[in-house]
Order: sequence, then C-alpha cells, then structure tokens
Amino acid sequence: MAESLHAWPFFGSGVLLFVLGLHALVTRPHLLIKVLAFNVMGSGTFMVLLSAAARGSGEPDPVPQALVITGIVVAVSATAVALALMLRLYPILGGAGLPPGPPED
Amino acid sequence: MSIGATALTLVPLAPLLLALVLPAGKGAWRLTPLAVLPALGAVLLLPDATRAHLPEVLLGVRLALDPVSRGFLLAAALLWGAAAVYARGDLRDDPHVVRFHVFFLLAMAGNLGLVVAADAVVFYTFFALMSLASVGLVVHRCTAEAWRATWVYLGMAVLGELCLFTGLILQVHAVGDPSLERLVLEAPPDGLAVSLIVVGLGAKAGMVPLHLWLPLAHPAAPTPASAVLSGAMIKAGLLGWLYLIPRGEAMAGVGTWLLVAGLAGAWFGVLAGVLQQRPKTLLAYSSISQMGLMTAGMGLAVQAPELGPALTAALVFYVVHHGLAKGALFLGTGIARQVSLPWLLLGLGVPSLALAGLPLTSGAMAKSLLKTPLEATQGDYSAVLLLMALAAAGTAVLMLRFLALVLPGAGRDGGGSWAMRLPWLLLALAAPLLPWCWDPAAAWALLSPGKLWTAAWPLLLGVGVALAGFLLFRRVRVRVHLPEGDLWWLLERAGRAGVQAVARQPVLWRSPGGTLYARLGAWLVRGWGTLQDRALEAERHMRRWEVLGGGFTAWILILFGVLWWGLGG
Amino acid sequence: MEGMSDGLTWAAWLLIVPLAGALLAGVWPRAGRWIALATSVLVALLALGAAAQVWTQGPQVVSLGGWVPPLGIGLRLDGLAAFMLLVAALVGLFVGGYSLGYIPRDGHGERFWALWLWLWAALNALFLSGDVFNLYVTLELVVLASTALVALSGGAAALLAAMRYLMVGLLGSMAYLMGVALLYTQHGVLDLGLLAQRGGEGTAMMLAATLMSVGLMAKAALFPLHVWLPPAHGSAPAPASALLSALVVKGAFYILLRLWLTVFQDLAHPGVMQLLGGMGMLAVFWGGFMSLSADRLKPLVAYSTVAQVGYLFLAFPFLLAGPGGWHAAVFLVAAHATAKACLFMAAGNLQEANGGDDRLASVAEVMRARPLTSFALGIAGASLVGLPFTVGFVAKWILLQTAITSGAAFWAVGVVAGGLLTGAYVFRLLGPAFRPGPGRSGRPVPVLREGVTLALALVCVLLGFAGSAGLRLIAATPVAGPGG
Amino acid sequence: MEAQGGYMLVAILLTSLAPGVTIFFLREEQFALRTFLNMAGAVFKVVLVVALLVGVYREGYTYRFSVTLLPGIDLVLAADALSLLFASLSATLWLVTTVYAIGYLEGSPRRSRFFGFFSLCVSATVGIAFSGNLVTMLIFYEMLTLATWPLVLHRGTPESFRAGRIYLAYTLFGGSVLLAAVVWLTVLAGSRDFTADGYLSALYPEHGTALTALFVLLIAGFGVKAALLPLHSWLPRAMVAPAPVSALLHAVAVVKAGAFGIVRVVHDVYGIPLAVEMGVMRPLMWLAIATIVYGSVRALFSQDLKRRLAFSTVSQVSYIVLGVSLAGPLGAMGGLVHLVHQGVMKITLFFCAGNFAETLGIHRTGEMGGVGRRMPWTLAAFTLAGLGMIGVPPMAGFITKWYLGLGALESGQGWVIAVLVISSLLNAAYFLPPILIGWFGCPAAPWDRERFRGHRLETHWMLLLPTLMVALLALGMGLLASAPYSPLGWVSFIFGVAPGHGSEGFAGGAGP
Repeated sequence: MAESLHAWPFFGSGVLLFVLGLHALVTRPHLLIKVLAFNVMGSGTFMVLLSAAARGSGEPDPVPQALVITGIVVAVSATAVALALMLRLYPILGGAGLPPGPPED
Repeated sequence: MSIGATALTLVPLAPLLLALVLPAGKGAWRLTPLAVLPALGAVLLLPDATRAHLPEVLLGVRLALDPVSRGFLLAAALLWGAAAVYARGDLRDDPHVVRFHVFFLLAMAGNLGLVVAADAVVFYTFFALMSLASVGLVVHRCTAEAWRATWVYLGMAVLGELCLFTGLILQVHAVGDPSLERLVLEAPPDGLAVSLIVVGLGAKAGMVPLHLWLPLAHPAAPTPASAVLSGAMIKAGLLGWLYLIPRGEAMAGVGTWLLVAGLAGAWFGVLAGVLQQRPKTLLAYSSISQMGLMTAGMGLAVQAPELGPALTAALVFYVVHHGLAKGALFLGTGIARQVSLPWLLLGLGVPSLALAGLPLTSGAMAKSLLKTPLEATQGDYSAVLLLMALAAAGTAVLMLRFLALVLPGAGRDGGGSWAMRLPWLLLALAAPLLPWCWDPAAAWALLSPGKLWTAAWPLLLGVGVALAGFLLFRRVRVRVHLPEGDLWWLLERAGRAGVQAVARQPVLWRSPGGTLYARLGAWLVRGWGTLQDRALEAERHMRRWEVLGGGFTAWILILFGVLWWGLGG
Repeated sequence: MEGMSDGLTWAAWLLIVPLAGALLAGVWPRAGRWIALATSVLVALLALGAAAQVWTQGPQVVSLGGWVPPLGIGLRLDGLAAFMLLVAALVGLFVGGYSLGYIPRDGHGERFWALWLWLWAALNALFLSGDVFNLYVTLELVVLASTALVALSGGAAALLAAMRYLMVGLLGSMAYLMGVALLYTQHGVLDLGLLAQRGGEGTAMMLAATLMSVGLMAKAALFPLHVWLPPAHGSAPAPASALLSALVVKGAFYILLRLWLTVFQDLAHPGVMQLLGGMGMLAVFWGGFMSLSADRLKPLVAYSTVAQVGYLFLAFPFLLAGPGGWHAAVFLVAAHATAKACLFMAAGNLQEANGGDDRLASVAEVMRARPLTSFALGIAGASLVGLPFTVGFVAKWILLQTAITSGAAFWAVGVVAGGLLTGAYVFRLLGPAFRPGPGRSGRPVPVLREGVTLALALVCVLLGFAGSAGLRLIAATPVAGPGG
Repeated sequence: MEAQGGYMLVAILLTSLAPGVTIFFLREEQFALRTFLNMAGAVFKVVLVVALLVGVYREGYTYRFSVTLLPGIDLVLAADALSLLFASLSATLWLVTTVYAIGYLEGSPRRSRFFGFFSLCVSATVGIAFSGNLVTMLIFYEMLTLATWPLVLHRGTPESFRAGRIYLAYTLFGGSVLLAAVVWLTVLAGSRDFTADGYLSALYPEHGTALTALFVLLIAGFGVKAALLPLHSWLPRAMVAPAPVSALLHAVAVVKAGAFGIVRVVHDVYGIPLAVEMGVMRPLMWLAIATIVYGSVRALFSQDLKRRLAFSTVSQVSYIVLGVSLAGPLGAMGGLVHLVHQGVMKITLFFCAGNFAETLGIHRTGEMGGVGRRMPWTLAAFTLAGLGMIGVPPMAGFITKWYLGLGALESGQGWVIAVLVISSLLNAAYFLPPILIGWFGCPAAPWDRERFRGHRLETHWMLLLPTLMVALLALGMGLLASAPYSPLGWVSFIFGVAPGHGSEGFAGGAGP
C-alpha cells in the first residue's frame, strides 16, 4: 500500500473512479456512456498507478509515468475502436442506446 | 485306417452321405435301402473288437463292434432295411417323399451310429441325430395330430437329451475319459449322474411315466417310420443303459428303480393298450409294455452284477426279437386294408403271438433267456418271475385285442405292392426262424415239455382272459376308452385350463414394469424439457449487462473472500 | 536456469515478422493475401525454430535492446510460451490457408489480412511477454484486433456482438490493469520473474490476484462471465471465429496460468484453486448443456468453447497436485485449439453452402453432399469428445491421469461426465447427416477450403502421436512454486 | 521367443483401413472399384492372418509393434495365440460378410459410406485383437464405437436413429468408464503389455479395494459391448440395422470386442489366480449366468426374428464370460472357443434372417411356415446354426457346452451345468419351432415380397453363398473340432493342452 500519506488521495480517488466507472459501464444502456465509463475506469486505474510513484521517500518513481502514458495511448485506441463501432451501430439501433431487455444472439 | 475300421465308419456314414446327396437327384431316394448294407455287412463279416479311431473328428471319434452292439446292429439294420424297402412302396406317391427320406436316412445314421459308438460323446452325438431327425418322421404328415405328437415328442426328446448330456458329462469328468469301455467299468456310483442317465435314456426307451410321446407319435407317423421308431429307435435307450449305468452294490437302488419302473411299464402298457381303438396306438402301448420287461431285465442286471452277462445276452436277444416282431406288426398294420385275411393272419398273427411268448417263436426264447438266469441264481426272484409271466399273459390279451382290431379290416389282395409286402413278411418270418439262427442249441432246449409249459401257460391264461373280456364287454356294451397318450391328455387339459385361467387375470401377466418404465421415460423427457427451458431462460438473463456486471463484482468478492479466508486474513 | 541472450533472436523475430506483415497488408490490402501467406509460413517456421531452441537449450530470456529488467522489456521464451506459439502458428497457418478461399478478393473484406496478422503479432507478444504491464498492452491489442474481426462481417448481430465483446474485454483489461497497479504499488517491479521472487501474501497481493484473475476470467469466457462469447464467435466470419475460439480465449487463460505460476504462487492455496477448478467444471456442464440445446451450428460450436474453457481451469487444482500437474491443461489447449478451429472452419463451409443458414436441420442436407467437410467435422468432433486417434484423446488421458495421480478422483469423474456431454452434442450435430434422402451440395465452396479443413482434422489425428514431445516441451518451463 | 517384424500387424490393419478410407471418397456409381477394394482388402487380410497363424503355431514367433503415445505409454500391437484367435475370426467373417453385404445392398443408396465405415469397423476390431496392452485396446475399442454408429443408423429410419442414439449412449458411457478405469490402472501399475497370468499381483493386497473397483469398472466398460445384463438393451434395438451390420455387431466385431476385452482383463491383466484371490470371479459368474438366462427368456418371448436372434446373442456371449469366470483351463477353453463358435453360428443365423427378409419379406418367426420349400438351402443353414446354438452335436455349440460343463466340474461348481441345461432348453424352445414350421409348416399367408422367383437359385447368389459357407464353417468347426487349426485346436494351443480326447490322453482328467 502506498506508504506515503500524500499518495493516499490519489489512491483513494483512483479506486472511487474505478468503481464509479464500473457502475456506469454496467448499468447504463447508452453506448457513449459506456465508452465514457470505461475511460473513467481507466483514469481511476491510472491514478492508482500514479500513487505508486510516491513509493519510498526519495525521488518519485518515473516508471509509473511511463506506464500511464502507454496506458492512455492504449485507452485512446480502445475508445476510438469503440466509438467507430458505435457509429456503425447508430443507424442500426436507431440511436446509441442498447435495446432494453436481454439481448438475443 | 484298416479295412475293418473303414467298414465300421461306413456304418453310420453311408446313410449320412446318402441323406446329403438325396436332394440333388430326383429318384435318388429309391437307393435308401442300400444305406443299411454297410451295417449288415459289419454285423455279418466284421470280427468282434473291430475298432475305428478318428482323432480329429469331434472330440476324437471312436467306434467299436462288440457282441452287444452286434446284436443291436443286427436288429437295427434289418428293421431299417425292411422299413426302407417298405417306404419305397408306401410313400411312392407322397409329394414330400424326398424330405421323408432325408430325415429317414439321418435318423438311420443316428441309430446305426450310436450302436457302434465306443465313446460317450459319439454316442450322444448319434443319439441326438437320431432323436432330432426322427422329428421329421413324426411330423411328416403335417396333420394336426402329427403336429401335436411332434411337439410332445420334441419336448421329451430335448429334455431327455439334456438329462443325458448332464449325466454323461458328470461321468466323463469323473472317469477322465469318454470311452464307453472305461465308463462302464470305472464310472463312479454317482446317484445324480446315473439318475440323469436313466431318465434321459428312459424318455427314449418309453419308461413309464416318460412314455407319453410314444402313443402319440406312432400312429401319427407314416408306417415305416413307426416301425423303426418302435422297433429300433427306442432300443437306443436300453443300449445306453447297458453302456452307461455302472454295476454293483452301490447301484442296487437304481436297479430296483429300473425293475419297478419296468414292471410297472409292462403292466401299464398292457392295460392302457387294451383300451385303445387304433391298432398303431395299441402297438405303441405294447412297445411300452415290452420295453418295460426289458427295463426290468436291465434293473436286475444292475442290481445283481453276477447275473449281468447272462442278462445282457438275454436283453440283446430280446431286442432283436422285439424289434423284428414289432416291425412286422407295424408294417403289416400299414397295409392291412390291402391284403387278404390269410396273409394277415400269417403276417400279423405270428409276430403278435411271438410277442406273447408263443412256444417255438423268438418270443418264447427271449422270455426264457431272460428268466433262466433268475431261476438259476440263489436269490429269490419268484415274485419277479411271476409278474413277468403275468405280463406275458397280459401281452397275449393285448395281442388278441390287436388282432381283433386289425383282422376285420382285411381287404382284398392286389392293393399293396411287393415292395411293401415282402419286408413285412420277411420280418414276420423272423419270429419262428430267429431262435434257430441265433443259438440252435438253446432253441432245441426250449422244446422240452417243461419249458413249453412255462412258455405256454401265460399265453393260455391270456387267451382265456381275453375271451372272458370279449364276452363280458359284448354283453355289457360299455365302451371303456383311454385317450391316446393317457397322462398327456390330462396334462394338456390342465395346461390349457391353467393358461386360460391366467389369461383371464391380466394382473398376473401384464407386467407392471412396462407402465412404470413408460412413466419414467415420460417423466424424464418432460424433466429434460423443463430443465432445458429453465437453463435457456437463465442464459438469456445472464446476458443482461446488469447481471454480467453483478457477476463480475460478485466474483471479485468471492475470490477475494476465499483468498482472505484461506490465508487467514 | 534460464539462458540469457541478446539481439534479435527467434522470439524477437516472432514479434517482428507478423507485425511487419500486418503493416504491409494494411498499407497494401490488394496484396494482403500473399503477404499473409508468406508471413504465416514464416511465422510457423519461426515458431518451430523457437520451440526447437527451447527443446535443445532450455528456456530463454531475451532483453530487447540489451536493457535488462526491471528497466528493460524482457521477452521470455520458455516451454509454455513456445508451446503456445506453436499452437498459434499451427492454427494460424491453417486458418490462413482457409481464409485464402474465404476472404473475397475485393471489397473491404481484405482488411481481414491486416487484422489477422495484427492479432497474430499481438498473441505472439502476449505469449512472449515477461512483464505484467506488457501483458496488459498485448491483451488490449488482442481485444482490439478481435473486436475488429468480429465486426468484420458488418451485420447488426455482428456489430452488437463486437460491441459487447469489446466492452467486456475492456472491463477485464481495466480490472487487470488495476491489479498491475496494485502489484507495482506493492513491489515496484513489473517483471514476472522478479515479482515471483518477491512473492507475498498481503492484502494488496490478494486484491491484485483477485482483480487480475476475474478480469482474465471474463476475457477467457469462464462461466458465468461467458455470455459475450457465443454471439461474438457465432457471428464472426468463419476464420475469425476459428481464431477467436482457438487462440484468443487461450491467451487470457495463458496469462492467468502464468500469473498463478509465478506472481501469485504464494497465494495458491487449495481453497482458491479448487474454486477455480470447480467453476471450470460448472462451465463444462453449462456450456455442454447449452451446446446440446443449441439449434444452430455456430452457436453450438461456440458454446462448446465455453465448455472446453472449463476444462482448462482444471490446471489450477492440478497446480497443487504435484510437479507438472498443470501440463495436462496446457496440452488440452493444443487439442482444443486444433479441433475448435477445424469445427469453425467446417461450420463456415456448411453455412456458406447452405446460403448462410446454419440451422442444424437444414445443414444436415449439405453435410450429406460434402463428405470432405463432414469428415473433418466428424474427426474434429471426435477430438473434442476425446475419442481415440485424436489429440483430444491424449489430452483427456493426461487430464484424467493427472486427476487420478493427484488423488482428486472427483475431477476425473467430472472430466469423464463432461466428455459424455460433449459426446452428446457432437453426435447430435453429426447424426442428422446420416438421415436418408439425397444430399444438397448447395452453393459452391472452394475446394481449397474443404481441403484445408480436412487437413486440419488430420492434424488433430497426427497430434495424437505428439503427446510425448508436447509434454516435454511444456515441461521446459521453470516454475519455482507449486506446479514446478 | 523372438519378436518378429511388427510391420505385418500394421499391414493387417491397413488392409481394411486403407480401402475403407479410400471408399469414402468414391462416387456411388463406382461399383467395380469399390467391390475390388473391399474384396482385395478382405482377402489380403485373411492371407496375412493365416501367415501369422502359421508363424505363431509352427515357429513360435511373436509379433510386436509399438509407438510411443505419451511418456511411459505405448501403442502396442502384438500377435499372440489369443489375439490370433479373435483376429482370424474377424478376418474370415469379414471376408464373408463383405460378399454378403455387396449382395445385400445391391442397388441401395449410400453404399460408399456404408462400406467405408464397414471397413473402419473391421480395422478397429482387428486392432482390438492385436492390442498388446489395455491402452491400445481402449483406443481401438472407442474407434469401433465410432465406426459402428453410422452403420446402425444406415437405414435412416426413425427407429434406426433411435437405435443409434441408444447404441451411442451405451457405448460412449462404457467407453468413458473404461477410459477412467484404464487411466486409473495405468496410474497404479503403469502401462504394461498383456502377460499370461496378469501383472497386478504385486499390488495385492495393498491396493485391494482399488483393484476390485477397477475390476468392476473394466468389466462394466467392456460389458457394455459384450451386452452383459444391465447394459444389454442397445443390442436388441440395434437389430433394425441391415443384416450385414447385425452380423458385424453380433458376430464379427462389437459384442466380440467386449467379450474379448473381458477375457484379456481377467486372463492377461489380473490373471486368474489374483482374480480368484480377490473374490471377483464369483460375482462375474453370477452376472454371466443372469445374462444367459435373461437373454434366453427374452428371446423366447420375441416374435421378431432378428430381435430373437439379438436376445440370443445377449445370452450366448455371456457363455464366453461364464467360461472365463469358471477360473480353470477347461472352462476358459470353453469360453474362448465360444468366442469363435458363437460368431460363426450367429452370423449364419443373421445371414439367414437377412435372406428371408430380402427374398420373401419374412420378419417374424410366425411367418416362416413352409419357407423350407421355397428356400431349402437357407433354411438348412438356419437349422444347422440353430441346432448349434442349442448345443446339439456335432455342431460347434456342442463343443462349447461340453467344455464349459467340464470346466464347471473342474472348478468344483458342477451346478453351473444346470444353467447350461436351462439355457439349452430355452434355446431349443425358441429355435426349434421356427425350424420345424419352416420345414414342415405351410405359409399362413402369401409372402410379402417375392424376389428372385424365377432364378436358378432361391435367392441372390451373393446372399446364398456366404450363408452356406458360414453354415458349413459352423458345422466343420464342431465336426473337426480336434484338428490342429480348428478353434478348439487353437484354444488348446493357447492353453498348451491337447484338443479333444485324442489318443495322447484327455486334458480334463480326473483332477485332484
């Protein structure tokens, strides 16, 4: 766990964001909200990762920064794919919301 | 293989091979009488103790000719030959003549083969061949009567075979060798095995109460078949007993059993036969009676080993005598309507009186041979002797009744061909001639007054009883009639009634298992369907995002919980 | 001990070649098929070479650019990785050949080639990655490529399935990444080997293990998180379905296994391992039951993947059974990958011949007239059931043997019963092909495709004789904790 | 004993495997090529088997071939006297059945598929025969299941599908049980070649419970195909298949494979001494007895001819198990020799039933009245085989019963003969009436379907010739039982005793 006290807000809010994102991803039928929720989850995770940079007492660890940057790139590509899919689905569904009820295969 | 062995092998092989080629040629069935020639040749030409060994056939086939089998072979060969010649005339116009002859030859092969068998397995093999092939003879006419007789015959034959099989295998295992020579000497006095052998062969030998098939099968079968059934085939049982029943103290019980059953059969055959309407049925009962006497002789031989050789010799002669005489009677009965009275009197009268033990005939000699050892020994056999003599009187009554049934039906000459008449008359002639051919010295000895009287008084008694009975029943006009197959008639009725009684009670025969099974099946099918529906519903439910997310979260909690709990926090 | 080597080794080439192929095919879609063909042959040879190297010299660790962990990126080529690479190469080769006859020569379908090679590169990277963050990246790459492949056919069902797949995939990835973050917070390193040395049983480790495991379970479609799989695999183009079912779900499983073999080895106590195995068994029965209830060919085959993935999770209870207990499940990966790819390829042939309709009742008619495909279907089905003369039999044998050796015979009962269930749905699929009446060959299907399908089926048979070699390769995996 | 080239064994497998696989891809109308492939494979297989027979008998060779499947687990093909007994049965009957099937299916659709699976089926059977260890046997055993299933379905009617489903359910279940058992056994004792007197005695009594459980599982696994009592009901249902398939199921391959497996397990895995010590032979014997009696009773009450024959198989195959469970050489000889005898007799009966159905449309025993006038040769064959089943000498069945009886006495369980007697009685009760009404009865109604009326022969020669050949074989095997290459002679060779009661002395002997 983050030993330094000043990392705690990052860690805590990161976890909170993750849970919030998870909740939205699961419960909201609108696809755009789902995509955004995924990004919120991502941000939460990144914040937890960043809090790890404060390990120990010396210089901040640079590795998490690198990881987060890579993560953001990956998240952006994923978001792009998701949005592209959403756009393709838009005319089919007549909107960006998933139809109510259990989907058929 | 030596010439003798080859010849011995040919005895059963000749009819067997002929049976196989018979369906091929159109008139080949006419060759049937020739099939007995190897047997006759063997009887006349082969020395005693001729042996044949075919190690690769079956479990190793051994054949042998000894004095006992020679006598049996003689009777069988003559009778089968005569019947075969007779059949040429009798079945000339039968549409199934070839079929008849195939089965006839197969049965002949079985009968001749079992006589020369020197090995229990071979004996059993030929015995089975004979029993099963003669089914074809019994059923030949395909009438309702024939079918009924066939089923009874078949059932008893199969039961008999199985008893014999079991008895044989027990004895063979105990001795360690199926050779008949060793079996008769070394077979242990195993009560179960011997009983099975007695019963198994008894079914063939018409031992009371295993005789049920005889009175049904004989009238149903064509005449030549009845002749060999009654004259030759039932003797196979006796031969088997001679070979397979161990002798000695330990077997006294079995001997007594045979003696009692034999005497009972001798008397029962007479009583039941007298009450018959059809001559062939009557002859069948007569065979039961005569076999009863032989069975009694067998019982004595078992009971008293010291009498064994003499009694065996007597039984062999009895077999020849009865076989030929009974054959003549059957053949004669078959053409009674086509020959005139004098011929009938000669051809039926002589053999029937011979059966009754008329002096100067083979019957007298047979009975004398059977009694002499009993009289000569120390044991007290007077009761047995008396019963035997009375049975002879009974036979006389029976034979008179037979003649009374047949003679009025005499027709006019010209109908029956010589092919039928000749074998009949030759067999009939055997009755007076046989003693002189067999053992002239013994035949001479029978001419002493004492012997003549011994032979004659039962006959006279019988004639007297018969006359009395005839007069009585003429006066009273009561017709006493015993159904053919006596006990079987009862059994059949009882069986039918039982089946009907069961059939009226569906509860007894409709298995509850069936409906239970069907219900279970339906329940399973329904259950499976419900399960499938539920599962599909659940699967659809799981596809909802909320459920998926819930599951995801739940998993995280569960897994963490298990880790926490497992590692003690 | 693991050998260290620098420079561009087999492992590096295994990443570079498909990536280069993907780029080329993306730039020049017209030549996609030929680029893909050349690439797949090359990658297959490289995978063989890599396996041979492990076989002869033992496990390798490659440091890209000479940077060693914890700073550099390490590629780890050990028996397990080499085995997975070989499986991927084998399936890839055949799917490639099949796709030559499947992907039309013009139109946007040709994007398939680039996507496929990209997926392949990502998978190879996944198998070779030696640190947890790189594994995350490769996971994401795999998800994105797979999503695109699912969506390739463009229908509403396919797009919806792709969307759902993407969302679940991303959800899993996020959970995994959260686990990575926790691990880094705890240990400050990402390399698997170093993490394994640090070990630890603390709450953070437990949380990390939980998040990463559940995330990967969702990606591996373990019951009850499997619901995205049947629509996705059922509506993708046949070669894509084959790849997804044969390889992609195995990628997630591979990481999960890797993690429990290394990072979480101290946490692998019987309770949690049995739980995972139990969930696997549940998946076997649920998937089998759903497969049995399916009335269309591709969902049937897809649900069968749900069931077969369940078997793989027996690796976890077997981890504790003794040295090399988990090998059985890894070998099963090969068996299932070949059989399942073959089944999807055959299903593609039949569906296309039948005019896109894959209802079992009408597909049967086509099966009667297409002996090559039907034969392949039969052999692959037999392999799935674990009937002899197929690799499936050998896999099932090892699985049972491990179960019995480990003294946990109830897993053996589960394996046998699951096999019966598999038999039920496979023969339910094959049975109607024997109905009387004339067959209907339907629309033309390139002979190449039918031939490749049958060839892969024959590979299922040939691999049946590769059991010893396969196990020996898998055994060349250094494992310190349980299962080593 | 030196091990000879195992390539012979592979070649024997290939003689049916290669034609089989090729035939699948032949077009329906390539009749001549298909027939040539079938016949060439069948003849070649017989020739190879004869070569092996001579090699084993005269020179005392053993043949072995092995491939490693998994570490410590080999696929082993080996030819010993016992495997050759089964292999020669299968090879010979396959040849005959091929001829019959070509005649039977003339003009019917989907013959390439049929003959393809047909050949695979025989390959699997020969594989079972030559299996050198349990793993190999399991592999071929399962392959047999797969290859037979399409044949059961072949007619494509709803009944055949139902039969196929049930067949598959039973055999897959049996296969799974067997798989579990074999794996377990391998874990316990390793994968070892079959050896006379088994290889498990070292594990007893330490693993006594496991060995007993394993025995039960193995018997259950093989018992499904051998149609032992609670696992038998697939067999009567499978009789909806065409006659050559029934022949294959009942005589050549499937039930035989099960029975052969049981023989192998008892003799060459456990070994008689161990099995007796474990006390598992008595229950096995009771199981066999129950099956024998049950099968016969059900046969008696079945009016459909093929169904009756099927239940008769249920009963007769258990003779083999009974012989084995008697735990003595004579009983085992009786059981083993019945492996061959039952096969030849039952195939005769099924061929006859097929001839009746194909020629006259007779399916029920009641319709057989007077058939002897129309089809005397077929009925003669039926008669011979039926009598053999009852155990009437000199047919092959008698030899079996004789040895079983001696075996029962030898092992001090003479009461078993009562079972033989009851079974024979029941056999007689259900075989003799059809035979009798066939010869002497009259047709109750005109036959459904008169084919081959004007032909010189009573039916198609390809149906008649194989029928007569197997009937003569059944006769010959009994009649010449003590000849060297007869089944009894071969079984005696396996047990190292002289066949029959030859002049060298009688094997049974007055034992201690």
